Amino acid sequence: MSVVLKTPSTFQQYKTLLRKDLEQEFRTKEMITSMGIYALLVLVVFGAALGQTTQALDLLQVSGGLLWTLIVFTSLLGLNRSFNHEKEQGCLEGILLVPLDRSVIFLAKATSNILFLLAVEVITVPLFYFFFLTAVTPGESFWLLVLPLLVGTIGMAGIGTLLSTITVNTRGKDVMLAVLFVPIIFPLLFACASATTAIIVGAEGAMDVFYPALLLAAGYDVIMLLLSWVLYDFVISA
Amino acid sequence: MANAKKSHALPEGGQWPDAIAFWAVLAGAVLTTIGFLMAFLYAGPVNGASVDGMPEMIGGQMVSSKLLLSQKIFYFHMPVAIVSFGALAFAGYYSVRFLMTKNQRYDTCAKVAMEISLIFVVCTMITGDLWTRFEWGVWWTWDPRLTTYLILMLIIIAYFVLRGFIDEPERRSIYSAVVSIIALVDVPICLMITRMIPSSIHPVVLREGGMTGDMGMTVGVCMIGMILLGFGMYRLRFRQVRLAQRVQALKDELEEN
Amino acid sequence: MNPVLAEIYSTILPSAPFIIAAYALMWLVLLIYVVMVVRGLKKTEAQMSILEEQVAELRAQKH
Amino acid sequence: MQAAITTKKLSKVFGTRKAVDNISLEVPQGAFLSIFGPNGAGKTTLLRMLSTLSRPTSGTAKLMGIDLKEDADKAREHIGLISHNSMLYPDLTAEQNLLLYAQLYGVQNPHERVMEMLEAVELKHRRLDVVRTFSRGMTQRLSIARALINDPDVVFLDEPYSGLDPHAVEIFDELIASQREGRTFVMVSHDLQKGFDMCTHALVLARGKEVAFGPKEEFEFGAFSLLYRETVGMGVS
Repeated sequence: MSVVLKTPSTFQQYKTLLRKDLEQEFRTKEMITSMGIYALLVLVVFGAALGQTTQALDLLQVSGGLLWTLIVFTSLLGLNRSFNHEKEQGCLEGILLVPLDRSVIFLAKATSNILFLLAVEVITVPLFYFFFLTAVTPGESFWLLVLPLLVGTIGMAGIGTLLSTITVNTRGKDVMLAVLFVPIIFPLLFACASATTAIIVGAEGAMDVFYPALLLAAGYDVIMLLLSWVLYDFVISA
Repeated sequence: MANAKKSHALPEGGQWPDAIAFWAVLAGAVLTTIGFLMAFLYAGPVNGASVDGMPEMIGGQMVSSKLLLSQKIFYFHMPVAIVSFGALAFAGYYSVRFLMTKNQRYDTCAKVAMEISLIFVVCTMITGDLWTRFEWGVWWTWDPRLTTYLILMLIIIAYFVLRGFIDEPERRSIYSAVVSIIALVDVPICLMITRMIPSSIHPVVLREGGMTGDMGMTVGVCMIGMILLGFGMYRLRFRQVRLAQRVQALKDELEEN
Repeated sequence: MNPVLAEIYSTILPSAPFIIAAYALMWLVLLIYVVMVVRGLKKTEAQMSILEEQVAELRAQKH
Repeated sequence: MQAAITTKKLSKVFGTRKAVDNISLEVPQGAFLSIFGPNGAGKTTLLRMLSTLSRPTSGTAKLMGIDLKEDADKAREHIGLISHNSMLYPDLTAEQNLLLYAQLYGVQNPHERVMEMLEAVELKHRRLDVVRTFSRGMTQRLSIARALINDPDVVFLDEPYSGLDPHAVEIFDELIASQREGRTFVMVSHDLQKGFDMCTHALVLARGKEVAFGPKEEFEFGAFSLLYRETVGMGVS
């Protein structure tokens, strides 16, 4: 009956925790549906907002910003709900009782948030193109916008995970997350939006805006994710 | 500094820094007023756009461009901005100390430092915005410096909103320490990113060319004045908060037995 | 005041209100803050003295 | 034989309030310690500190000889916690939940162990059902299986009976009895009678301070409940 314990490697812990999140999502599909529908609704709001502008407004210039507005608010919704399962039955304490490095919890939860956000983006970005960019002709290499999308999503979901861990047990939690998230994520948002707009417009100087912006966004990701990794142990066991 | 030998140390105010807090505020006030006067009387005006026509002889110098008064705001704008960053750095330092030692005293230091940073950021925004209003004729442009201070102000406001939303002292101080460290890392990145991405819409007007001797002197005086003022206000506020905590602790003690 | 000289000084007058507003507002913000802190200090010191009286009473009752 | 739990001057301070105040006690291995006291006496805070869920402000605590401040992770291998919330993922099946914890603890051949525990709590037939569909009694039994998945030496029970009907309580007691040998139990409960019956050692807390501690033989139940009434009186005044 006696049980032999062999402390698993960090990577195994990471895989187990990630599989738990993914299994839960496959069963309930709660995160993806709610974020997907929410993104669709934001698109509809954009449509209403820009409907009356006829041709006066050059959609090319604006669409980069619109796309990132959509992503910020969708990720805010997703991040707010990312800890629901943990809080519901006190499972977070169950995980904290396990002898593992707390930052692995951060890595696993950040990865699952990134994957959910990317899954939603795979649906909504083509829809965004369909709704807004078919009327105008974007620059020929506009498909490169996948790069800022990827860098931006990793950054937002990563730092967002740390912030949602903080706000999950404060009162007024969804307002609190937005209040913290938007100013802190501003540099990444600014860099990605500039890169995306530059690439969509495709004007002649686009490339020497696109690459520095992308590089800076990646730099932001690295610094902030490392910082979140270091600070996570304090936050989760507070 | 705090002697924790007592079984449960009551929160107490600072020791030697408090004595000089009052003098610091005084010295700061005096120096800033001197700086104010120097800005207008001593420092030479800065040349604005060049004037088409013959240069004129004014005060022993050949002047060939518009003389700018608006540049005078700079003498207070730059020191105030530096102090707000300095206060943020202090808050970050105390937050790290708090996370290492979990001593509530450092949490109070960080909170007060953040307050000072907020006050000075508000001042920076006022002076910066008015300068923009005159210089570029618009109330707001997404100019790198102004956006960075806006983000700094928003993060500090978020810091205080977060503090307001949590009641448990221990959890509140841990979360605020983490947010303040993130702010300390995030704001310089924001300054860098907004400045380095060539925003196609609006060329960044960088006018702070070389500073002549007298201008440097004025900025120096204002700078020292502002730092002293900031430090003095910090100590004053810190003493007030600690005293309030001490009163509260005494009340609890009295209720108990 | 020949036209060139006039132009040299042309920005002084219109910019004056902004300069004054900048310095005045900033000075005001700093002043309000210091006043609030000092008033808070006075209030807390008053509470402290009340507490000291209460402690004195308690001690008196004990003996 | 090394003591299961030893604490010296263990304290926990929230702001200025001393939730737990200089508790020093020693619990031998295999004992069943019941902790009594009014609300706010610090029972749960003490339990959370001993189970490494919160860090003590001062004092030392050793579990199976491992210092909780220095080496909390090593101590966690020997700990199981059963509380009124089940710590199970409602949208995962019973088997997935146990497998998750088994793998996190690094149990060798986890599937075998999971089946073994499911059998022990008689939930093997429901292993593919989602925990959300379980009754309160079944969830509590699965929670026992989760807490014992890593074969802990010390099991903490934080008011495990809340919300259980008499029949579920009976099954719960049987399960605890069956898993009793070689393990130390620490229970926080408001049920004076039940707590006293099951325990070998009793600890009474009031306002964070230790009022009485010792093996059950030292207390005769009548005197004990009288002592408890006084402490409750003192605690709540």
